[in-house]
Amino acid sequence: MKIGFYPGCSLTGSSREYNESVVAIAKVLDIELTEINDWNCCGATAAHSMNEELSMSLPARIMAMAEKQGLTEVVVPCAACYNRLKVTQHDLKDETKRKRVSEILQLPYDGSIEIINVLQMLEKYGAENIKAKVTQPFAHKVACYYGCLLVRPHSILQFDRVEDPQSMDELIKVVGGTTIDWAFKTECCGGGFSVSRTDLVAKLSGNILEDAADRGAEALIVACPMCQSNLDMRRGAINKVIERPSDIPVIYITQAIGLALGIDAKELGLKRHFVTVEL
Amino acid sequence: MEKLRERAAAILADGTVSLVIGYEEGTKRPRPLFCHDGESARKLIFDSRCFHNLAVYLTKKELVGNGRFAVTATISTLRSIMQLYVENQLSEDKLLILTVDLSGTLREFVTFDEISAYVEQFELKRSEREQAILTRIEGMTREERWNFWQEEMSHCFKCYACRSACPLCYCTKCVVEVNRPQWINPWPAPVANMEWHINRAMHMVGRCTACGACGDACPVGIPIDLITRKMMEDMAPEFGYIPGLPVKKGNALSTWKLDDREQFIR
Amino acid sequence: MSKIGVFICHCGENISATVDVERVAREIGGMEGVAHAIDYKYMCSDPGQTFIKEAVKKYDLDGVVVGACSPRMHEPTFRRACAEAGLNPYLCEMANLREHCSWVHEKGEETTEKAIDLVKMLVEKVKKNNPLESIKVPVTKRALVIGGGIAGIQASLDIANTGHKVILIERDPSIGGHMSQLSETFPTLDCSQCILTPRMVEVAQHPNIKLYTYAELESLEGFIGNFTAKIRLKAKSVNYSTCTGCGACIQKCPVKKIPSEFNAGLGTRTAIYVPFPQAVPNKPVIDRVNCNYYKRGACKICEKTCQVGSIEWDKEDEIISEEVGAVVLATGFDVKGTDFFPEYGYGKYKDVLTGLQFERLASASGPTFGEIRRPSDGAIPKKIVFIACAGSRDPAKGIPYCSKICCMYTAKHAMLYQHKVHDGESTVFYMDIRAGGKNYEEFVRRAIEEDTVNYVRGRVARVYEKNGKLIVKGVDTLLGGEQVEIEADMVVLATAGVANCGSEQLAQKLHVSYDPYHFFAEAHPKLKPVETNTAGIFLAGACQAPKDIPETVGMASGAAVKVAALFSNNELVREPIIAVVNRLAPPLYSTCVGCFMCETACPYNAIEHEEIKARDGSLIRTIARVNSGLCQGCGTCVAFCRSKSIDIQGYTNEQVYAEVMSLLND
Amino acid sequence: MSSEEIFEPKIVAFVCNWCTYAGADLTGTSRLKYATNVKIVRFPCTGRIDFLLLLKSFAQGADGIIVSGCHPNDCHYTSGNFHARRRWIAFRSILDMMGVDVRRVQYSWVSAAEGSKWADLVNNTVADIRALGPYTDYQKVADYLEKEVQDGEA
Amino acid sequence: METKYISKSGIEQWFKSIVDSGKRVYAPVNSRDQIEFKRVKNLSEVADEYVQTTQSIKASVYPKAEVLFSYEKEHGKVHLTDFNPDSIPETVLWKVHPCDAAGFKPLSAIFNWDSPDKLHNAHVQKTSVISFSCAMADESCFCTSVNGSPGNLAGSDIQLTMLPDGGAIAEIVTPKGEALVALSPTVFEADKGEDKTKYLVDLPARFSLEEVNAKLNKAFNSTVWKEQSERCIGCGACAFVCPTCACFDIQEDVHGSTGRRIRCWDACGFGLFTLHTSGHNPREHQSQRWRQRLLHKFSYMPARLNVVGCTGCGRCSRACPVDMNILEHITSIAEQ
Repeated sequence: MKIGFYPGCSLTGSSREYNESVVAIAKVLDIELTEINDWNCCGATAAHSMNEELSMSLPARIMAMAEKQGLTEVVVPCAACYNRLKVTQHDLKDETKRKRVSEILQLPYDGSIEIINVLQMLEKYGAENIKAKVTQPFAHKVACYYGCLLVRPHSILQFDRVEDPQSMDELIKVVGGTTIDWAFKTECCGGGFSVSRTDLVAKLSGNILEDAADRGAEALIVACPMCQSNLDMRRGAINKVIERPSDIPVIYITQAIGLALGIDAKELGLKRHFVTVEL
Repeated sequence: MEKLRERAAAILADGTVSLVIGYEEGTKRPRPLFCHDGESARKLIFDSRCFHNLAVYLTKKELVGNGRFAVTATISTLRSIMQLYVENQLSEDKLLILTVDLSGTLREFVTFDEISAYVEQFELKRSEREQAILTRIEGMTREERWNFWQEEMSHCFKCYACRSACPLCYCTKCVVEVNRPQWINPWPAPVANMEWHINRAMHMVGRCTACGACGDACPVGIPIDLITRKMMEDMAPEFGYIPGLPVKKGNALSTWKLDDREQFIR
Repeated sequence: MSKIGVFICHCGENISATVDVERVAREIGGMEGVAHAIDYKYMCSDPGQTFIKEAVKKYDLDGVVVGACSPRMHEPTFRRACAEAGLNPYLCEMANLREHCSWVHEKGEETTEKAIDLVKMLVEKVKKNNPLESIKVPVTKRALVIGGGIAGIQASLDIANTGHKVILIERDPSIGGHMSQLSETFPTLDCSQCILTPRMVEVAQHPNIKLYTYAELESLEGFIGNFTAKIRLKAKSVNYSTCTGCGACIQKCPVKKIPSEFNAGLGTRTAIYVPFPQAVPNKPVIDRVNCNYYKRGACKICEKTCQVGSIEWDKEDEIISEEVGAVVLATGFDVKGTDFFPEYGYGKYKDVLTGLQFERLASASGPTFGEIRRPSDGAIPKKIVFIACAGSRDPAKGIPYCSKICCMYTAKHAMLYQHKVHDGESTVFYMDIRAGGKNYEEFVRRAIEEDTVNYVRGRVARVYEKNGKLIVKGVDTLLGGEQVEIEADMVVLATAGVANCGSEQLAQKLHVSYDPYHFFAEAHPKLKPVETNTAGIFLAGACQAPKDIPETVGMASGAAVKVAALFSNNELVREPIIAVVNRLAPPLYSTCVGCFMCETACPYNAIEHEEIKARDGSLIRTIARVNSGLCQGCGTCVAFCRSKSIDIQGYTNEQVYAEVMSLLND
Repeated sequence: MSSEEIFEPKIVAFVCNWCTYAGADLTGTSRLKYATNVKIVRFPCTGRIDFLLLLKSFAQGADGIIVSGCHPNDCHYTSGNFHARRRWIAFRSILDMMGVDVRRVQYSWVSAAEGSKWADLVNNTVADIRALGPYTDYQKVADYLEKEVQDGEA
Repeated sequence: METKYISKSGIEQWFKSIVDSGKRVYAPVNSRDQIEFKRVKNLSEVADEYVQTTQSIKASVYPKAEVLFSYEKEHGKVHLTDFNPDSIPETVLWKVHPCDAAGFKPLSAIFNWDSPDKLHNAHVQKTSVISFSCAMADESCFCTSVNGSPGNLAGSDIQLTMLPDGGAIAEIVTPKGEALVALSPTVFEADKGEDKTKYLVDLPARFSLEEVNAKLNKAFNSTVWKEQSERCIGCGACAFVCPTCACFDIQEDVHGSTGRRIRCWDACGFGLFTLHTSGHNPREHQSQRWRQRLLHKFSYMPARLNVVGCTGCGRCSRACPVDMNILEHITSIAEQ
């Protein structure tokens, strides 16, 4: 399996472990990742609230570069980047907008590239194929947490059941884990306020953590750097506002799968988390 | 080929069929042959040079009569036969198909399902000639295309070889022969010629199997087959039909989808 | 040469104010084939029509063009006038000089010239017009009513009472429909079954009504006044002519845990069953999917129990054919299940119910005999939350329309709950309260004010279970958007009313159109609410859109009157604007080559196969023929026919060609 | 620019009886004004409109054409407009291949309730065709016969 | 008749003088991979090496479509404008093959068999033919079997036979030819006594017209027509490329109150050609139409118009989509 790869800024900064684990499992699964040349920031969280043309041009440039490179399918692990690229693709179906953006970029853009997230990539790779490579089943009871950006807006992303997504749960089951049925799968972690209103983050993330812990989850599984950092890095603050402080770790789906594939915890970046991972 | 001759002679001899339509050597290239007996079946050939779409004869009652007949069919011919079948022009009990597959083996088909299953294996691709001219046309501005076709159309003298060679032009009275009203002027002139060819392309929507017989037949070398070819390529994905593998009921223009394209509609 | 008469109307000053009508008449008078051209103040008036009639006779006209208002306005008027003067009415055409010219342009040269062009166009058309005869078709005075809910019951009774025969088919084992499931009805709170069951019995006993339960429409062919319905009588496995309905078999049936459809899944039933005690007919059927004998080949306990030997194991579905002249569609609606709502638990929480399930809980004939108890543990819920607009008015859910009845029944539910659980606490989350109807608003006020139901204006984002409670997270928009969290014992969703399953396929069988939500489409939203676009097929009740009982009954009676009006004619007269396939002398017979692509293009199944045979009976050719009863005259086939073998009367190729050519001639 | 210099395009409109014709009636009853260039030919349904009529219109000297009928799902005959829509998709593709100026055919859905849309459609189309100028390309060759006889372009 | 020599440069000069005289000059031109007669201004446009043009030069004297007259109707009266012979410009056909030039006679014979055809005759009168004898032929050519030859002078006003030095033998056949010579008299030098036949392609006769004629006279009810025509698809390609086929149709071109009556090419191979309004068709089957084509050329025309209706140009065989080879078919009849 060959596929284009757009890491985005988070994966080269605060969420290096996400990048490391994606790369590590790709290696074991024989997925050839081709990074987009000279990629740029997708503009997420800020651009689209400030300047529409900018918010479309940034992701469009990424996709135009990928087109230029001859890629047809690109995996975008970061949920925010994934969301921005997909939304831009949708917006640029409008011919006027597409023309304008091509003009700004001075690059041809035809919007033909398929943008997928990590879960979709693994689904495409095939549950059976993953199962075949599992060496140490991930025998844990976990809570799969999807957050907002991966599934919303459903009309554009068309990914999974919007209120009760299942794809991550399925993957965990494939590698030997069990998942809890809980109510906070797509509740907001407070992502947008992660710098400005840390108190809100603590409260919102706290609700999520508390419900997962109450239902016996050993860990939270995520596929979004924003969620991961809120639930992990802000744990101190979170534990101050919730009734029963919790020390359950927050790990990426790629890390969980990596463990099942027998990849070393360090190689998966599991040592980089704030909340110690002992799984 | 020998097998084909033997088989043709045999089915003629035992009365399975009263006629085998095939190919024989012609002046320069192979040409259609009508075998009524084992004697003439010896002249039969079948190779890659056989380009005529013999399906054109299958709807001519004066030729095929009321009995059963056989035809040696190329892939193009088979595609046309499938379309004719969907259009209620052929029936299985009257027709026997002989063909030689890529490995040189003689194949026989009786049912349309068999033909369909066989045709399915062959992809329809642009030939080099088609590719070259279409690339040229596709690279033109609209004005250039207009001038290109006007020049081409000025050569058309309405001999209707395109119509006569097309297996799907089987109407007993063609629209150009309708004179109340006289939709298309019967004399050759660029606009009347173009109207005829646009009309022909419209009548081929969802039906043309891109066999190229019309283009081959044109004595003045107008690439008319590319009009239908291009239309077919544009429309096939849009309306989801595969030339030569028609759906059993309806065609591209007699059916519709709720979400058909309509950006051009204000 | 033609002798056309042209009559230009001033329409008072409506036309003459901007169009030089004298000039129009003068110039048209000079046209080839125009024998007479005049202008007059009011062509549609009595003297105006007299001018036309006299001219037809005096000049022996063979065509008339009236340049006046829109043909949609006065075409029938002038055609009638022509007919009275002895000219075939279809040789009269109108040029639209008012709506399409004088009213939309300023006074001036161009406006007059356009008027001249428009009249010229119709003169050229009328030269090509042919005299046509109206089409007469006989009427079979028997109606088919599909669906035995309150709509079908009412329509059947009304038609039957006008003295016409009715065939009523119902796909379930009993008629009654949703209304039989309801507890009490708003706004009077009278018992639903008490008012419905007498009508059900009346249907069963009416001499003019033939009732087929456990039956579905297989196909409908034909056209208004002349339909042939094929009806599938599903095998009941019980011989109704001998069965006494004693019920012994039901009591002995060992398969007892089948969720009861009548109780919306809250109760159970047996494999041989009568849906509910008041069913009509009150005789059982065997549910072959769940019956031990059909599943495993052994059991037959019911057979042993049956004193009269009514069990018929090998009975097969039977297809019968009925000739009918009209059809009333009364197939009703369905409600979305709780599994439609992922945010409300995807149907996995037992105590999240639909409104219909709550009806069963509140019904004295229901699984709890009218006591409100939780399905999970049988406890009486102390806190209950009703969520209105569950799915409705939510484009994201694909249901942007209002289901119309939920506001009222939710108020009723809350009221019933308060009446039954005195210490209970009920909350209704709503978007708007739509209580348009006689005594409806008063009813809702009563729920809020007298029965102290807590109405919260806001949506519920999520319901989830925690520690045996249902956590309802919503918002109160009237309190400044404050978030509300309620720990409830039971949640009732007023789920959206949707088209009944199979309605799309049924519509296709009947060739009636349907809206994007698969509700059947009425012919006109205002003026033809019970007609469909297919003549002779009428609508009653919630199969057209969600509606409440009085509306449904009203509509059913409306449909019944339409049927009765149709049946008051011995034959029908239709405009002859239909397609025809040309026929020629032998050896051509027709230019039609029988490709039958028109057959697939026709929206009305009006294309038939006609075999042309020689004298010895041998088949020469098969060509298309238009069934003049089915053809509605759209002309799609005409534009589609490659050899121009099919043409449409009134808009023939020659006519439209002449129009276009004349318009563009200088 | 003096009034003589303004090009007045000849435009013919093919409309269905139930939606656009009625819509244009409503334009009239609403007394909305529009250009006189457009003349309406009435058809029972857009499904009835033969593509040859469009070709003949150009050959006969039309500079532009309007084709209009009921919105999707509104067709009086259930599906005539859907058939028409497909026909126009194919027709446009063929015309474009032949180098015919497809901008000169304006397709539209105008319902019986859209009187003002009809006025706008006419005015916009007239403006568009006016900007494109007379369709001399087509008209020139349409009268080829004269030319052939004169020049003997055999 | 006079024979002269004209040099290469002489040809160029003469050609220029013809163009400069204002006459329209038509010559074979290589365009779109085909050789076709087109109006030319310069000698360089004229095609060189080729056996045959796709179409014959017939259209110069029998246009594909021609207005017989036009009219205008007004208040019940008709104003008629008849065909004006003066509207036809002087035309010179350059580099016509002898088989095309020979076609003028049968064509004129048909158009004038009962009453003179004003239009055709006007065209013929205004047209001068400069033929080039043939140095090349292919397997479809058979002029020598139908009273023709590569150096046949019938129908030509002047014939040139090209010589290796680029000059040509010029045979001035008619007064029209002399008039063309007069445009540039000095370039015509005295005949050098070259033997013309040396420069003609050798094309042995393939059948005897007399034999064919005799066979055809008895062949009306023969099965040969059906056998030969089975593969014929009934198009008009053969007729339209033929230098002598003269089937036409009369059509009306009406625009409101004005109209034109038009004569345009038609073909006896079309089923519609003989279809009656009643639906009856005297030539219902393709075999009958094929028979008509051959009998007309080889039997009816010789008998009635005293001219063979075929010049052996071979165009119909080349143009036929299904290889209906006229030479093959005629030979086989002759050999029967």
